[in-house]
Amino acid sequence: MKNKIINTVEALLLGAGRPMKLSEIRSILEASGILVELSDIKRAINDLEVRHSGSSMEVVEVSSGYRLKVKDDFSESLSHLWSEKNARLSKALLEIISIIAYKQPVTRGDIEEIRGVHVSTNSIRSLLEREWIQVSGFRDTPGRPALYKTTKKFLDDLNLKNISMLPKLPEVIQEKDLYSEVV
Amino acid sequence: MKNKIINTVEALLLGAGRPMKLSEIRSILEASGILVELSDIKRAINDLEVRHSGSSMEVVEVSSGYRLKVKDDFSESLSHLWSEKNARLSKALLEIISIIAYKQPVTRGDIEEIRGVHVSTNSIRSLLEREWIQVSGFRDTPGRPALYKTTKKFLDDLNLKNISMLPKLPEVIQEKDLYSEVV
Amino acid sequence: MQNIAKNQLEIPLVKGQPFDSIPDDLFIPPNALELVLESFSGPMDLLLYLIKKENIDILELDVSAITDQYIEYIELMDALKFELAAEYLVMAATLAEIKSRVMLPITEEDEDEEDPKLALIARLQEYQRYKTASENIAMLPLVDRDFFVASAAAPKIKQKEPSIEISIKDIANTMQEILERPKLTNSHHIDFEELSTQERIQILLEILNQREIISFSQTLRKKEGKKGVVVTFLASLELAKDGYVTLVQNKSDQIYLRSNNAKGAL
Repeated sequence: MKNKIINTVEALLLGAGRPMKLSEIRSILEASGILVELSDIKRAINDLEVRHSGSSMEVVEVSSGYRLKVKDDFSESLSHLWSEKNARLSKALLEIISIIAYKQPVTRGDIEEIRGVHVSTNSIRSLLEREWIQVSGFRDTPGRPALYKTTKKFLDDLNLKNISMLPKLPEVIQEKDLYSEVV
Repeated sequence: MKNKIINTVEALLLGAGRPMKLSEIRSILEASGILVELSDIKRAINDLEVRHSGSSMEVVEVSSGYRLKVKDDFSESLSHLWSEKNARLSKALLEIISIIAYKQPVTRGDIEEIRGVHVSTNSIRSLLEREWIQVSGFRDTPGRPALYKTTKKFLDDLNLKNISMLPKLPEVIQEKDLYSEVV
Repeated sequence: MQNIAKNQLEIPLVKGQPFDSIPDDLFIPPNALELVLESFSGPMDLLLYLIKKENIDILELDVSAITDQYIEYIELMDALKFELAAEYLVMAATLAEIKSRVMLPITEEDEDEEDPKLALIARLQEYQRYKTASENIAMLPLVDRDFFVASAAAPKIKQKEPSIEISIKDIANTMQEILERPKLTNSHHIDFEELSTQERIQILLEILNQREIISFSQTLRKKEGKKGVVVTFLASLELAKDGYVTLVQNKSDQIYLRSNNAKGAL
């Protein structure tokens, strides 16, 4: 029985290919006729960790739940498989997502004010497409501009559990300039 | 060393989301600095079968190579995973499959260029998983990116006899085709 | 005055020449230059780069020196036909304004206003925080680049095969829509073939020969659009730099060109 739970949890994580919450796993197990507590699932996940200690995969907890990932030791081999300028983020896109992450919710105008340059529709589309940001509402000013905030997927994709795990936003620098090198 | 080969093969199968030929696995291992014979890889796959005899997954051989799949025992649980999911294709996925259908064979980079936004590995995996697309070869450019084309199953699901039966795109638009524009 | 101007223009001015040589203060090897210019994410980024290059603190910003360097860079970007966002010119105007203020005696009226230099420093500091944060975020592991998700094929599900609604129409309509989409990633390269800065300098000088002051917008020709604005602006900066005109900006945001030579010449 115990092994069945572990294997079913493993099967779900492998089949889903995305993070799953304990509660979501429980309700699927329930629908398959396996009645368990959340703590049983947590234990099954711990057992999976042990099972895979010598294999190429590992269980990690991220913002949207638990998922199976390939251990970092094998990233290099996999990057050969998914060659091509993989997931390269432009400097502009990184600045935009950072402003959204630390100041959310923000409008496009807010971002433009900080960066001093126009934020292209394509940049916003690109972040929406990645499901890194979503519209959280509209500001009650003329034009009712959309307010953007980051999503759980953004944190998942950076392998983070919650937004507070992002590096701290630097304070205003009064001392010697810490601006890092271009290129 | 032997365990490293087994784990790297496992990692590739877990990360690829599609069947892989022994020769492809070998060339990726080679690129990662692991020189092996095809027979070593075949042996690693046998070892993987043993490793997973008690787990929820298994290695299967299909016409286009070897792949890791969830054992049939868990199909019921997995069906609950899908039924929760929307049966409708996301807009991004629809765009990607449309581009592949009209422009095949294409690399992920080609699709990104036409759409102007990032194409996630997950989207490609999901179409491979659905067996609507398959790898038809590799482009002879740095990184040797995979070329994707649609499958017979895709035609069946669309009720088409062959791909040339897709409606023609208007001429004017063909001219605006982004392929012709070299950036 | 016109003669002086014409003589000046006939002399092969460094600024008037297309930038076939690299300004002295650029330490970047020429082949890396394009890469560097392309890597600026905006005028703030360029400005921070220049400040860093001088190895000075933002708080000790020397506007005069930075303004000249900044203008050299945007002229260089322009000459290399980089997409020159309008904001780069706005920043040039801001810098020019601050520079001109530094040279003017402070009146009581000015004291009430917000000091544009302090405002710029505050903006730079704020921008730098997010820029640094974005560099930190760039260092985090990223899915599909630094790590990969593990998945396995699902077993065939007999009775509950998920039916996916898809039709030929969907495919055709989607493709058409994608192709009709404006190519937003394509940058607008500003083409200067028909509009030369050199020529525009002459036109501006001629205008200023007739009248002492003119608003920037009045010097523009509608049909030339954005390109015209850029060329005229560069020409104005050129003239300001060589001391022929003073750029004045009042509270209405309108920039004025005032001839420096008019009075002396008459």
